Amino acid sequence: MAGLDKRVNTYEEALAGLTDGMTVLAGGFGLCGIPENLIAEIRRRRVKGLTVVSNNCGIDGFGLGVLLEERQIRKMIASYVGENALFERQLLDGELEVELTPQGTLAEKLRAGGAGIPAFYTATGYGTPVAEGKEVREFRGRRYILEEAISGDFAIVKGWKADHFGNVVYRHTAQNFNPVVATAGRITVVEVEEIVEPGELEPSQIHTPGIYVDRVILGHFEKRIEQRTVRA
Amino acid sequence: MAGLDKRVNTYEEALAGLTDGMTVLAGGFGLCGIPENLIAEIRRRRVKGLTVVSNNCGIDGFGLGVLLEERQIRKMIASYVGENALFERQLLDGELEVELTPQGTLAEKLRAGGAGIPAFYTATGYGTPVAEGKEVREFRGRRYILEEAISGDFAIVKGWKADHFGNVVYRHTAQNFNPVVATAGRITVVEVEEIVEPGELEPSQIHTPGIYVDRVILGHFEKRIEQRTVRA
Amino acid sequence: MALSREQMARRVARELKDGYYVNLGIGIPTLVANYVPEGMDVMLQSENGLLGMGAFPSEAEIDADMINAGKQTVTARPGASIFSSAESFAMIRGGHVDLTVLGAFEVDVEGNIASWMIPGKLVKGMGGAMDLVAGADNIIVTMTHASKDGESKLLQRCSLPLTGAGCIRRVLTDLAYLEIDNGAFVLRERAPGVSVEEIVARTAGRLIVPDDVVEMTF
Amino acid sequence: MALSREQMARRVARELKDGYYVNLGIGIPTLVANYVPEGMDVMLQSENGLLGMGAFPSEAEIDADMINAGKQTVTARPGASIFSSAESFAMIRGGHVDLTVLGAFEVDVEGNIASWMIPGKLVKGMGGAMDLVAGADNIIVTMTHASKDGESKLLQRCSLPLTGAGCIRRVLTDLAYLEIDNGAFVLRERAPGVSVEEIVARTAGRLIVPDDVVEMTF
Repeated sequence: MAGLDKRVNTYEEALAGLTDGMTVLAGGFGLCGIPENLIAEIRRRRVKGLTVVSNNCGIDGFGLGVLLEERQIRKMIASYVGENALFERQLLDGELEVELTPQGTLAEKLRAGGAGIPAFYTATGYGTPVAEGKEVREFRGRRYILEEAISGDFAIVKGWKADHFGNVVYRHTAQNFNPVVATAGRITVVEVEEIVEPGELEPSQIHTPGIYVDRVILGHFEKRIEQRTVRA
Repeated sequence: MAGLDKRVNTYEEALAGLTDGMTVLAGGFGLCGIPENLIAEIRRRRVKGLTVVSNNCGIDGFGLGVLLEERQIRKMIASYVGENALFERQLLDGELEVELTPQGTLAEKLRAGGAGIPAFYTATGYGTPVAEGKEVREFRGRRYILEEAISGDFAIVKGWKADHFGNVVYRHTAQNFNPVVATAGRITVVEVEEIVEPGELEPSQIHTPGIYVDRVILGHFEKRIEQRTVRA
Repeated sequence: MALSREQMARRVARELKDGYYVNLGIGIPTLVANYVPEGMDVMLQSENGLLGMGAFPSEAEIDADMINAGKQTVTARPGASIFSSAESFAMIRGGHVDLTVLGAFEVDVEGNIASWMIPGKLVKGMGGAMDLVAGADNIIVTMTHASKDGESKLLQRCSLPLTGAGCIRRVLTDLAYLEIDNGAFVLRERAPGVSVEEIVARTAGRLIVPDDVVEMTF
Repeated sequence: MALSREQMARRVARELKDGYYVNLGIGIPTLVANYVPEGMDVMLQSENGLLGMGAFPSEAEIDADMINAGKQTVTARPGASIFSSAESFAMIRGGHVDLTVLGAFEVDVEGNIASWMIPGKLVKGMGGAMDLVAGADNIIVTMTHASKDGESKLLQRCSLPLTGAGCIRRVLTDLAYLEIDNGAFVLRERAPGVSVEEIVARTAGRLIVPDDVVEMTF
């Protein structure tokens, strides 16, 4: 890792600087497109008191779910967290705080965090518990609530291919939250299935320009499937 | 044009419904990636009193500049309009109103217009004439101004390739404002260099999903160059 | 008789129009995709970032990187596009989806919908439902008319925390198809063999019964 | 003697670091690209939507679809990316660009900058300049120290309408390199052969002259 070359060789190096109490933004939707190995490395480092921002919190024993086992997560910001018995238990026990955020608002808050927009208005959540304590404002006869940006100390991202400069493309619907999460980390770490030479990715087809990316690492992925569904 | 098939055969059909006093959003940066033929069709239709939103206003005799000749534009919202003698004359004569908007704020206002965000805060323009009459608000110790979304009756867009469903890809830096403009039109019309069959464009590589597009037309383009610069 | 799940899906499918972009929620709404009328083509949006959802895959086609918002493996049809969650909800929030179909616990005469949270029970989250109801002009709620113990789900005022305020105009239950207008449910169609009286009895919110309530046919 | 345009570009280039993402404005800032130190690699951002701007094209390479923010034909270097204006300014506004270099009419001791509008003259527009100065932490303004008729451009308070408020910390003029700190210009370096006295005489805003003002060498 030197200059524009973002490649690192070890997961330890990939998450160097991650310490207790930090905010970690994680890409993925369910178990699709999650940074499996970076999550495993967070577990290995045994950092505690994390705030984790991710659409979901994995399942028991896989994905972000593994960080619950050693009680590493203090607060979870997510849109849906229902797939995880350990999560439920820690929540009911008061060991874990959860801030439920509508999925589109969560994506937009992360985009805003990366894009220098401190806050925006949205109709999503107006008149619901999500609006509690938030400013309500009318524009052209409709009511909206004010939502603030989210950014984090680390963003952990799962890409398909990246070049040395950290330009990333995602594969199919494994894209999901990964590109927005990538923009909103003070340090953004991307793990990918393949690292290619600069110039191999078509410039107009890059999903995440390297300017957002600090470290790139080559990983191997289990890619567990949550709802294996086939046609009759 | 039926169901998901957005193709139309004539420019007249492409802009059917465009009438006096409407707001037209136009893609392009300088003369790069401008919807040349759709602009020519607006001229041919002789609609008047338009509000045009575009980063620039073309040059004398090309691009949006041609709409000045018959005084079709009442108001221009742009970030930079300096390349056009006729524009200057109409502005000084008070025939034309101009609302100068910082380039990034303009792009974000259009994105917001397409994305259901009625307004957002930005530091851009705070403390400058752009902030006049706008709310100032502090977030985390920094001051921002409130900017509202822009949407339009028609969006005119220049793409490279589109399929029947209106999925569009742009070529090189002719992308510029085109994707954001495409999201913010009540009716979005895209002219392209090539129309391909559905399935020919890789799903993850589409810049403008067809959901934003109402009409697609095949065009031929002059692609005039503003600053031809070569290396020694 | 009350509509079956399949009949509910078939009835909703009659609201489709050629060229619609449609977001179908989990459960009965998902079944609507099976009843797109002949000669009509619609594009299914899945809020995890897929426009142009296709059939479920064969065993050979299964790909962990290709799922829908229900986290099921799916395929993309020709002409599909795939994008980020931010883009997906820009589409939804911006009102570009032509029709949204989703389930609910309760709906009321003001067009309020409650579908995500039962106080005292563990709350799993709203997922994309709040964005979907706030972003769409055209929503059909599908649900049973009453709970298992006979309590009406069509109320004067939702009792549960809301998913969205004032955003629902159409409800299809197992007993009836209703519009919400001007502070009341308006009965438009009744399920085959279900009497207006039964619908009146099972609707807690203000209900208007026009003279011309149609009996659905399948 | 006052610095030449090329010397100004060379001095700015010393502020580059390996791996920087840099946005260079029109004029002297553009020249900085010619003086990237040996063994160092930086990536040039052009706000029309290009990260990784390369050299100007040969006649054969010219492509109308490939321009920079100055509307000049350019090329993309290997490892470049190309994106929409919204994405380009998300990058800029979000503070992801490491160094921004741009010209100005005036700068003052509060870090205000005026660079786009002279009342009474026709206003062409601010383009991306307001976004660039608001989004960057690290900005170098390059301009002549005084106007042609000798009026200082380093002021106690900008007289022209601002491009940005309180956002400038570093200024390179043809006479000096200065930092802005705590309501004053701090003289850090002087052009070869230019005396501190001359700089003092040509600086209208409060100026602090430390003991260790370095003379630039080229």
